Amino acid sequence: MTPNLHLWLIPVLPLVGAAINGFFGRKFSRQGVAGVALCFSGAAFLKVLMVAFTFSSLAKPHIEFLAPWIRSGSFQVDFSFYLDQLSLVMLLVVTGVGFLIHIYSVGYMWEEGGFYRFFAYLNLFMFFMLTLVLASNYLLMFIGWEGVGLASYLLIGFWFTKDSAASAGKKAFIVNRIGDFGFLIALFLLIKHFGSLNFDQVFSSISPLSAETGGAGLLTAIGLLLMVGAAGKSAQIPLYVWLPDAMEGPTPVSALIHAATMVTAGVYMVSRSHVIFERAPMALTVVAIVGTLTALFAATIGITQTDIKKVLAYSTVSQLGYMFIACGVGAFSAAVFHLMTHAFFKGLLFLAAGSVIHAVSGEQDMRQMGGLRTKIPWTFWTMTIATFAIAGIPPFAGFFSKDEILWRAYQSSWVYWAIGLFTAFLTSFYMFRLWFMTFFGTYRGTAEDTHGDSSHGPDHGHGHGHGHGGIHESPWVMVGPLVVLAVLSVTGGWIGVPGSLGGDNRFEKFLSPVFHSSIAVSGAESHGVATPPEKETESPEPQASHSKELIFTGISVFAGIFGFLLAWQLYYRDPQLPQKIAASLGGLYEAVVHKYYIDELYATLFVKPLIAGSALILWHGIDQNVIDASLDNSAHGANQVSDSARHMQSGNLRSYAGWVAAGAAAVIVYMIWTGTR
Amino acid sequence: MLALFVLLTAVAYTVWLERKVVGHMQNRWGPTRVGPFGLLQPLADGVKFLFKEDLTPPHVYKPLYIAAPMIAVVFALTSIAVIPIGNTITIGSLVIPLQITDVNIGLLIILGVTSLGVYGVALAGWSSNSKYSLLGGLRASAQMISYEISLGLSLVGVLMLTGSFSLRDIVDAQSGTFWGFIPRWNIFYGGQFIAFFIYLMSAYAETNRIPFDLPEAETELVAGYHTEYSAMKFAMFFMAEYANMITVAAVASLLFLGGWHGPLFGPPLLQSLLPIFWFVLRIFGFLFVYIWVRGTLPRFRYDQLMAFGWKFLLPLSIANLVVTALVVALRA
Amino acid sequence: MVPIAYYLILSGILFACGVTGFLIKRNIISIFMSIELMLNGVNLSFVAFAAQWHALSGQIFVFFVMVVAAAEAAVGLAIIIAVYRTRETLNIDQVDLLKL
Amino acid sequence: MTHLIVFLLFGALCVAGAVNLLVQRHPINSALSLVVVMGSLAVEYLLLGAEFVAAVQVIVYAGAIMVLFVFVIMLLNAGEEEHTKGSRVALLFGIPGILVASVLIGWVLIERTGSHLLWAGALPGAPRTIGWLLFHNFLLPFEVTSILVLIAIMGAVVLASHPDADQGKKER
Repeated sequence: MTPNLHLWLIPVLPLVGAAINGFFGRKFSRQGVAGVALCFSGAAFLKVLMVAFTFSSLAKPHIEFLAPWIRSGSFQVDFSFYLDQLSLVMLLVVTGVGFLIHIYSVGYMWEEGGFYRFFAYLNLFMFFMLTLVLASNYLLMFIGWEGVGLASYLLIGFWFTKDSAASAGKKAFIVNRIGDFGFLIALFLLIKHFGSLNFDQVFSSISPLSAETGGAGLLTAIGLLLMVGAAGKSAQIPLYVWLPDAMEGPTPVSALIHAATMVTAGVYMVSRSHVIFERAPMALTVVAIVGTLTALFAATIGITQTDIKKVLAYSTVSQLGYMFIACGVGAFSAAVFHLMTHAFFKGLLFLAAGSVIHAVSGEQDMRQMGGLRTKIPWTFWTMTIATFAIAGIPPFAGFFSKDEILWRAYQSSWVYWAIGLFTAFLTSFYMFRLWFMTFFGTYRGTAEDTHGDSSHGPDHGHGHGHGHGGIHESPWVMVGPLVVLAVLSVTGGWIGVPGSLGGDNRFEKFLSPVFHSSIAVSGAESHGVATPPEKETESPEPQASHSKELIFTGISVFAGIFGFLLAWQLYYRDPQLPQKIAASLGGLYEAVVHKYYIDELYATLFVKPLIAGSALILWHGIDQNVIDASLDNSAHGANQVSDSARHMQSGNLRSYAGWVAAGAAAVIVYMIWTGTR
Repeated sequence: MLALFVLLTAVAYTVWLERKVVGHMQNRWGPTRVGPFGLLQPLADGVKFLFKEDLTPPHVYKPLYIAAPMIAVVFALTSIAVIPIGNTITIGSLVIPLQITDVNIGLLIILGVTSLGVYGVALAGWSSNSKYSLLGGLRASAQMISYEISLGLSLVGVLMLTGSFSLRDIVDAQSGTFWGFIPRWNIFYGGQFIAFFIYLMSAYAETNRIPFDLPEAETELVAGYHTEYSAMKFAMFFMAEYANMITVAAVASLLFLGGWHGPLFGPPLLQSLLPIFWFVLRIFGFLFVYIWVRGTLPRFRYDQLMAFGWKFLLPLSIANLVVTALVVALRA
Repeated sequence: MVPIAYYLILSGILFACGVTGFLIKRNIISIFMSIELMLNGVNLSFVAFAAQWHALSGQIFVFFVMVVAAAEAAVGLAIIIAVYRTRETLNIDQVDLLKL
Repeated sequence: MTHLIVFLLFGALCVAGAVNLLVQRHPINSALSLVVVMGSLAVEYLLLGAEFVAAVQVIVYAGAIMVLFVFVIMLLNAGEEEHTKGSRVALLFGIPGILVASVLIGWVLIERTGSHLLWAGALPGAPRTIGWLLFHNFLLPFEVTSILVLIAIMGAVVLASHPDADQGKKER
């Protein structure tokens, strides 16, 4: 019997913190609240570390049963936790980054109202996220899934007094609903056809199945539906619209939820159910295409954004697109790898951006920044590292994972590779654009402009807190996490050095059992778009692939550098040039600035008709004319009937007697009529 | 028919007896003129009643006014029917049962009939549309209902001792003696003298006799329920009252005083006639007590009457019932 | 010997008379007496059935009915007296305060 | 034969009394006709052999309850009942309803019980056996009924007890 690790502690600890802060935090001092939050999230992190140390000695997957939940006939769902390499990686990322961001938030949110509320939500999010990661069945996973949605809703709408924040929260929630809908249907299909939701049972019952080439098969349907859910949670086309708006939330939230952890839940889910996808090539293709499009699309939008957080948001979307490409081409390990590194550097980016915003007192518009390099050196350097990382410049973390993905993509189809490459170039371009605009040149903003321009500047509400002094470096509680994350974003990639660069890709090997197990069962299948990556790595002639891989690596690096140069040219050498180009591009530029009018499109396509229809049919039609009307009429009818019937009560004893006699006669007639037949 | 005749004469001579005794008690002679010791007085009274003018006052409710006395007298006389005045007489070969009918619930019939007797009084009081009569009728009905309860309960004790409703059986159960000299009467037996006392009181009330003659209290309501009656109708009420007295006396002597049992001697004919003699003797003794009480006691007030009936007699009779039941149960 | 049906029909007639009296009488006391009449009809049928099935329990029920009737008469007449005291009438048609 | 004759005689008396109860407009006449009904019913009971029932019928019903009625009638001095326009409901629904009901009941009774003959004194309800039954098989109902009567007495006293109606209280 494998030892009991008490995995349940990992999610429950943050929950306890959340409960304490949520219920009693109002009474605590800020130190108290921060202490509680940090204690519990840190405790969760330590617990995960302990688990990680004992991990090698575990039989994998290691399933811990906590309590029975649903038992109906053969169908049963338990509160049980599923620990394998994949979930371990996720655990480390979530708790680690989450802990760091907790620390950061203490400094960032110090001046805010609702301090305890913020940390209660944050811990709550940790709880749900960990539940999601540790779940041993789809239902428990779904609980976590919904829970993180709830937490993100709460945190996006943290400054609920602000319309934009509140509506952004609602938007995120509703858009997620759409995805969850698909997810739910997928679950129902699973229940219907495999009679279970536990990963091991489902997978073991799926493994024997052969891949479906057709698009209409059961697994394909399930895969597509799961993909819908993933798209909703991970902000893929067409459901990505909520993520940029989610930047209304406090920056740490953006870092934690909307960059590092929650949005990657979709990737986690897809790669967790890789067994299904590998047997649904059609679904995989869809995943890949969606990922590609999203990556490109978001990147192009990212170029034109001027709000620092929006830029990061779109870059997040496009990075997620990368991960989905990886999933789509069956390189799940690569996806998870990029997920991890992305968690590092994107979290770092956001935190650094937050630090910048902090420094310039709530300003978010990059055009109001510039020349901050010297003012806030720590932030600058960490931000630099992060930028290089995301731009895919070796030897930073992003390079390895992105390169891995591109290589896999090429192996599956050169189209993916080309678009991915172009996206990589765009990414580095807009990241360096941001970098240059923020830190170089001359300062274009007014230091005392604490309120910024309330049109942009979602942190406006908390801007009040920063009325002191001019531009200033953030306190150490904020800088510390930056440094740690910077280190991680430098070194994070080294655990996955591909063979071509003389590494042996330890990360992939570490993860391989997860993604291998299924292949071992269904190793025979060789057709379909999704050629399992492991087969490639174990292909007979590694040298050729290695040399080829090297070339591609070079190309991608060059793309990154090219982006850097372009940005340098446009935003450092000659800052006037962009306007010219924009003017020359004209309508296209406009479209891009306005995010291709996607929001407006959705508004006209779905939102307005929906509201109108609800108002017309549901509200006036059904609610007023049917439900209310039925109630009113029934009450009215009762009133009428009793009004006429009350004359029976004439107070005249003999008329009562008459009624009684008539009734008795009726009863007797009935009895005799029934009795004589 | 014979029994009816005997009863009527008995009634008449009860009246005579009463007048005589009361007269002597009040240092008067009573009736003396008609016949020796006025023995023919009842006859004269009867004739007088027959020939008097029967006047019906106006404003009376005719049908009931006429029906009331008849109801009274009929019920009074029918109750005699089930009373045995002795065992069968055997003269030579022919056997004469000295009882009109012997139903084995004779006592119940007597009670029922006497309870019906109330109607006569009540209706008379009501129908003859005068305040005296109405008050008399009300009092009569209320008082009779009230005392009927304790009357019946006082009898139940005896019934339990001799588990039968048949008067004959009850009487036969009282033959013989205790220790040779005390007659084995119910009154001496199982503490039934309490029951006898209760019975006596209730009987006085039932028959509207002093000290309970509230319904016909001459001094308050002129003559109570028969104020408005005259001649034969009045005579009927009179007869009904005395017939009731005789019935009550007979029941008392049957139930408590050992019926017709007594020393038998002489020739067989005498022996067969002696029980009747003993029985009639007891009845007249009882009637004498009636008259005696009338001569001595004053009248109750109405509320006293009711209080006496409900708060003293009824609990007492119930207690007696319980004790007797215990005695029977222990003896069984 | 009499067919039991005769007794039952007699009891039915009595009962019907009682109900009719209840319906057409206006004097509270008369209505009350009609109720008693109904009870009597029922009693007769009880006794008749008891005789038919040779089960004395029928007669026992008659006793219960009588006792209940007695109690009912006591209470009911007391109520009538109270009503008369307050309303000064025995006409049921004039005692109809309890209405809407 | 005599049995039948007696039955018919007193049955006719019964029905006459009942009808008289209906037609008489003075309560006291109704009461007396009811007494007649009860008396003849007692005779019917005797015919059926239920002597004890008959006796109790006479004593309790005719001798106590009806006296009570008469007493109340006298006490309240109830006069002729005036003809107020009663409820149409009673006449429209009640009478036809009860007629239908009674006809149906009679029909069913004849139909069901058939011509089961009853002899005079068919079931001798001797007081002894009845008492035995009453105190063995029907003990609980007996006690419950006694409690009911107790409550009824108290209720009557409470209801009728009024300074100006002492007799009402003294009844029963």
